[in-house]
Amino acid sequence: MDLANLIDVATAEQMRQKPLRVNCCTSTGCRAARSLEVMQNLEAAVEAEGLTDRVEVVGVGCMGFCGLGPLVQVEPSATLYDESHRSTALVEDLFYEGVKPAEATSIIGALNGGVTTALKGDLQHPFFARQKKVVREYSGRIDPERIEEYIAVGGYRALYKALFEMTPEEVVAEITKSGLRGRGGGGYPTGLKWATVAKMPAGQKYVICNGDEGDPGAFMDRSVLESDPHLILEGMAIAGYAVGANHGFIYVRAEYPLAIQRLQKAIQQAKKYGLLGTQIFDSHWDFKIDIRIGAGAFVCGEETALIQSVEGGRGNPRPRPPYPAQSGLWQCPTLINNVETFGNITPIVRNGSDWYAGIGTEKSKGTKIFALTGKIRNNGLIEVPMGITLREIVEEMGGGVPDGTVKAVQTGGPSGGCIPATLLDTPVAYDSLVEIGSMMGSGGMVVMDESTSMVEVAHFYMEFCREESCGKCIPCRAGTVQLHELLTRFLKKQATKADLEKLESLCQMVKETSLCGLGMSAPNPVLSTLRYFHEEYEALLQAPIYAVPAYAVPD
Amino acid sequence: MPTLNPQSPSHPDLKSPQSSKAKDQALSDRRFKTLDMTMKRNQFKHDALIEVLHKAQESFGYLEEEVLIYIARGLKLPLSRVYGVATFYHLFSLKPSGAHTCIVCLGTACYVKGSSKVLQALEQELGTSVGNTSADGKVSLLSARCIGACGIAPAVVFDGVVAGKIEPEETLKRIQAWEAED
Amino acid sequence: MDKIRFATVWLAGCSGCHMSFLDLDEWLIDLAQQVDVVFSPVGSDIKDYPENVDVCLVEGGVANEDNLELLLKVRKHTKTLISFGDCAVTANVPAMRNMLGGAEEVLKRSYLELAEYTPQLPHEPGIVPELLEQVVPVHQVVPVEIYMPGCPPPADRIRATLEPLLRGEMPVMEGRDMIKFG
Amino acid sequence: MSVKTLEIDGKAIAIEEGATILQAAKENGISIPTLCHLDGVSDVGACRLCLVEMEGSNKLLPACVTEVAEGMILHTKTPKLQNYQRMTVELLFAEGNHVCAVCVANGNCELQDMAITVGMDHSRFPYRFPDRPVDVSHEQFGIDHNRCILCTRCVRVCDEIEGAHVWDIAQRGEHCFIVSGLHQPWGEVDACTSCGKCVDACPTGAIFRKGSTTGEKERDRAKLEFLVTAREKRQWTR
Repeated sequence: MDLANLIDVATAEQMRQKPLRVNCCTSTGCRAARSLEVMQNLEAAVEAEGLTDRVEVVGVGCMGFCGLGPLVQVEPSATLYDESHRSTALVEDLFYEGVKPAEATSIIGALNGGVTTALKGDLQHPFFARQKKVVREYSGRIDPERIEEYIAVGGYRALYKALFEMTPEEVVAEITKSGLRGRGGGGYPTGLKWATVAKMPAGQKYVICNGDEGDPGAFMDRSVLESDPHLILEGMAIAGYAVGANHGFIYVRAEYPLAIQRLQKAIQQAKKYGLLGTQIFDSHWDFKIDIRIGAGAFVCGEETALIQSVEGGRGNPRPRPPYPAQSGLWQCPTLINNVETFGNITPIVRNGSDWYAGIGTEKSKGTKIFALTGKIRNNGLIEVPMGITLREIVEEMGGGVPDGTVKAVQTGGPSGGCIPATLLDTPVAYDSLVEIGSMMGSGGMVVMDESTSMVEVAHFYMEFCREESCGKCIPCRAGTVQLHELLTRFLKKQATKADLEKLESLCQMVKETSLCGLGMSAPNPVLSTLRYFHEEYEALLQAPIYAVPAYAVPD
Repeated sequence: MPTLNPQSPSHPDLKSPQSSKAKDQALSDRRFKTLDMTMKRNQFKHDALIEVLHKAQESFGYLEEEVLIYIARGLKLPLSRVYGVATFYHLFSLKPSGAHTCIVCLGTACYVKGSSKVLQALEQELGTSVGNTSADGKVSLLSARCIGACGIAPAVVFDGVVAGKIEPEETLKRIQAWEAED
Repeated sequence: MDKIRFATVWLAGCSGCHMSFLDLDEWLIDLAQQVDVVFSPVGSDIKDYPENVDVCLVEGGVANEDNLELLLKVRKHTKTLISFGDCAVTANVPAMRNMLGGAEEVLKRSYLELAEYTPQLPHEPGIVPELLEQVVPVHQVVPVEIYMPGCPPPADRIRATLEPLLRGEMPVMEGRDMIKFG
Repeated sequence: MSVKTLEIDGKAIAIEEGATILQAAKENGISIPTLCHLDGVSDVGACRLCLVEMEGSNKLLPACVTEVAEGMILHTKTPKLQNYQRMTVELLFAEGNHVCAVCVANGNCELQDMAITVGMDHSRFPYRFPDRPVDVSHEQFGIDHNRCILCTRCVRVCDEIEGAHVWDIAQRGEHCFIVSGLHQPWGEVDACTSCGKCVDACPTGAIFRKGSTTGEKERDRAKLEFLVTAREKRQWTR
């Protein structure tokens, strides 16, 4: 395969595609709402209406509006893909949500002048209109199980560009210039990480894609892997070229069977086309990718634990330094980035770092995908430019709380914090969220209303950390247990003022002394609720049952 | 006031390894051949342990002792290491599971939308607690730390199929259908 | 100046701490000159814990309703409460029953399972105090001013703790001589 | 080999590159508390007792696994560290069933000593009273999980010095325990050579020689170091 072949594949695919595509979401969320039946009915209807020459039904990845699945969208095919066509009234109008299998037929009928009973969605709604899609550009618009569709929209062109038009140093420099920071939560500058691995002496190096999305309430990575797996493979290959690695691993949670299946398929297809494996693009450069399947351990999202797990061991983190970039998988220099981070690589290489750096704020560039869930009207996945305020996300895009008001927004899951409604004007950026006691996190955003007890929320997350602690270091293993028990005392109204002080000091201790990120951040949900909702803790205090005489040393 | 200490950590009883009477029979079992193939494909490397355990769990339904010993020998790993890894991860089970499995998602979004009520109803119906199997061996009740279906919370997985926005009543109906089976 | 009102109390413990206290030998005579012993199983015959006590040594964990009632009374009427010995500080050996579970499991184990003749559960309300669910250290029930570990605390440690108090100073509880458990 | 200069607790120190902060402190008579560290086996940085403060950094550094660097200014005895050390030891006492009065290691126990070092006169955290077993199936030794602090020294000596890998950690979080073989009785684990190194390595009374009663446990720690030197440097000096 060379560039000409790649373009041939793209052209052939564009020619193959019918003018109109009826995209039906086949991701986990919509599947649970019977989208596969919807899709079957759509296909049958195309046949029945005699539209097979003009219309094709495509099983696509996630469109984002998961709360109202199954979702169906009708749009012109890639041959007609340019901005002038995309703004036609046809496309805007033909987006359907909550489609019942029985309604599918009428959607096709409507293309033939009939009337459909399916619920029309509004693509001009802020939920869609306020998004800026970089990573999710083709999510929900291409068939994730066919590499040709990915190639038809420009796929693997960035890898070609990197391999033949750029040196590895230039690729690293481009990523550095883009200002991209790790999307797994910590926000470490991606370019700096790449440079560290690239600078290590040549020899065996590895690239690992961290798809162990364990934050309860987050499903960005699942969606990206299910919707556009090649985007991640291409990003990893570019990374491999840039840092001098020729072996990559994708570590995916076993809880995501569809993502695993689609990745396997994608890797096979890419190998078949010579885009992965040996002699990529007929060059002398090899890069292979293997999938590693997790087995249910949140701590494996921590990079050193993940490495242990890839090596087939218990997912126990180890102290850093040495960082994986210096000594990682089998003691070799290893680049570990999160799924969403790799998802940004291809667009950056394709469009240039200046384009990318133009999105977002000064210190947080680009976009971030959030899983907007909880007590909110519109829930689903959104990709927004950095710097957007929480209020815009929650109230405008999310449509606020149904029958109530927002009390708090939780970001960062068990490692993050609860942001009170009064701080909703905070812009979404790495530093601004840390300042108010939360964090960007991997992208979970859970909205809570007035009926939610914040102590209960803190208790919920502490129970999570207690159960997910690997048990290696004492503060996390035993500290989370004591913190959880203390919070239980509050909920049972058995806590005393001394318990409140103990809670605070133990949180501080666990945060500062734990070995890895899980323990260090486990107290955050408690600390942030103590900071903003202190009165809820005080309201649960119990009056002492004994009277203590004034303490005195006898005289 | 002194109260009973909840949730003191469990510590399973020691078990002597079974005599190898079942071994010959086991070796002819096709499922062991599957394990052989998986190990071979991974060149019997130590790092294949988790993958082989996945395969074993899939073929046998759970990781019985004989299987763990077989894997340890195949990969030339210490028994304690295999046991350590098998018990570290939630998805591996050393106990046989029921004919059906029901996994309640306890992720944040599901929690906020009332998944604990679903779980309570299930525990009551099945007369067992999470992580265990009903007395008749029909249903294993499990919980998950977010299955990534937050958009349709609360979610429950019935025998591998995700059901979203589910109410306790609907959940019970499905379970009762299983229980009514022969 | 009034004499210091001094008491010692014996909860769930083996009385070894009190024996160790008696090991103070002739210093006891010095002590007797400086304090009024207002309540003590080894130094006074008063049955009710009096009011307005300055210093009290509390031996033993809190295991039953009687212990609890007495301790609450002690706390109410005592200025400086000393948790005296490992049972008071950690619940120690009496608390080894906690590992069996709650009070019921303990009673069943002791009076039914291990009984050689006429197994029966003791139940004499008002005569035999009811067991608490768990044995807990003193400070888990009431605030404590000074902790004096040891099983038993050696006589020297007791003296080194009391002497400063007699002078109106707080003892420094540090180092192997003062705080070694066991 | 180049030499690094640094300062620990106000004392100027020079030591060869690659040494850990713990080694540097020890060589200069500065004591830093440790529980999971054991001379002769690898370090895991798990007990967090050896954390030190470094000027110019808000992260606490584990002395056992952090290499010295030029110009470091370290503090090992700040009130914050002392507070955290005490809490750590309290957490350990509350987590297991450490009844010193009836323990084979009473008077010869690193956990008991550590409580004194950090000034723990009581635990502020409620005791958990877990239900843990005792395995005395081995003909010479026993393991009492009630007294185990999961320092994993036994796992490491058995794997790294004896090479038998009888022990490992099972389960996770608060449910972790030291497992022999496939969770078999210790006495039935073929791999065990009955060398007794785990008894010598154990900081508490968790692994002991059968027949020893309260306060009778003794350990020959020097033997472990002797074996390591013999094996690695081919020097048999004792």
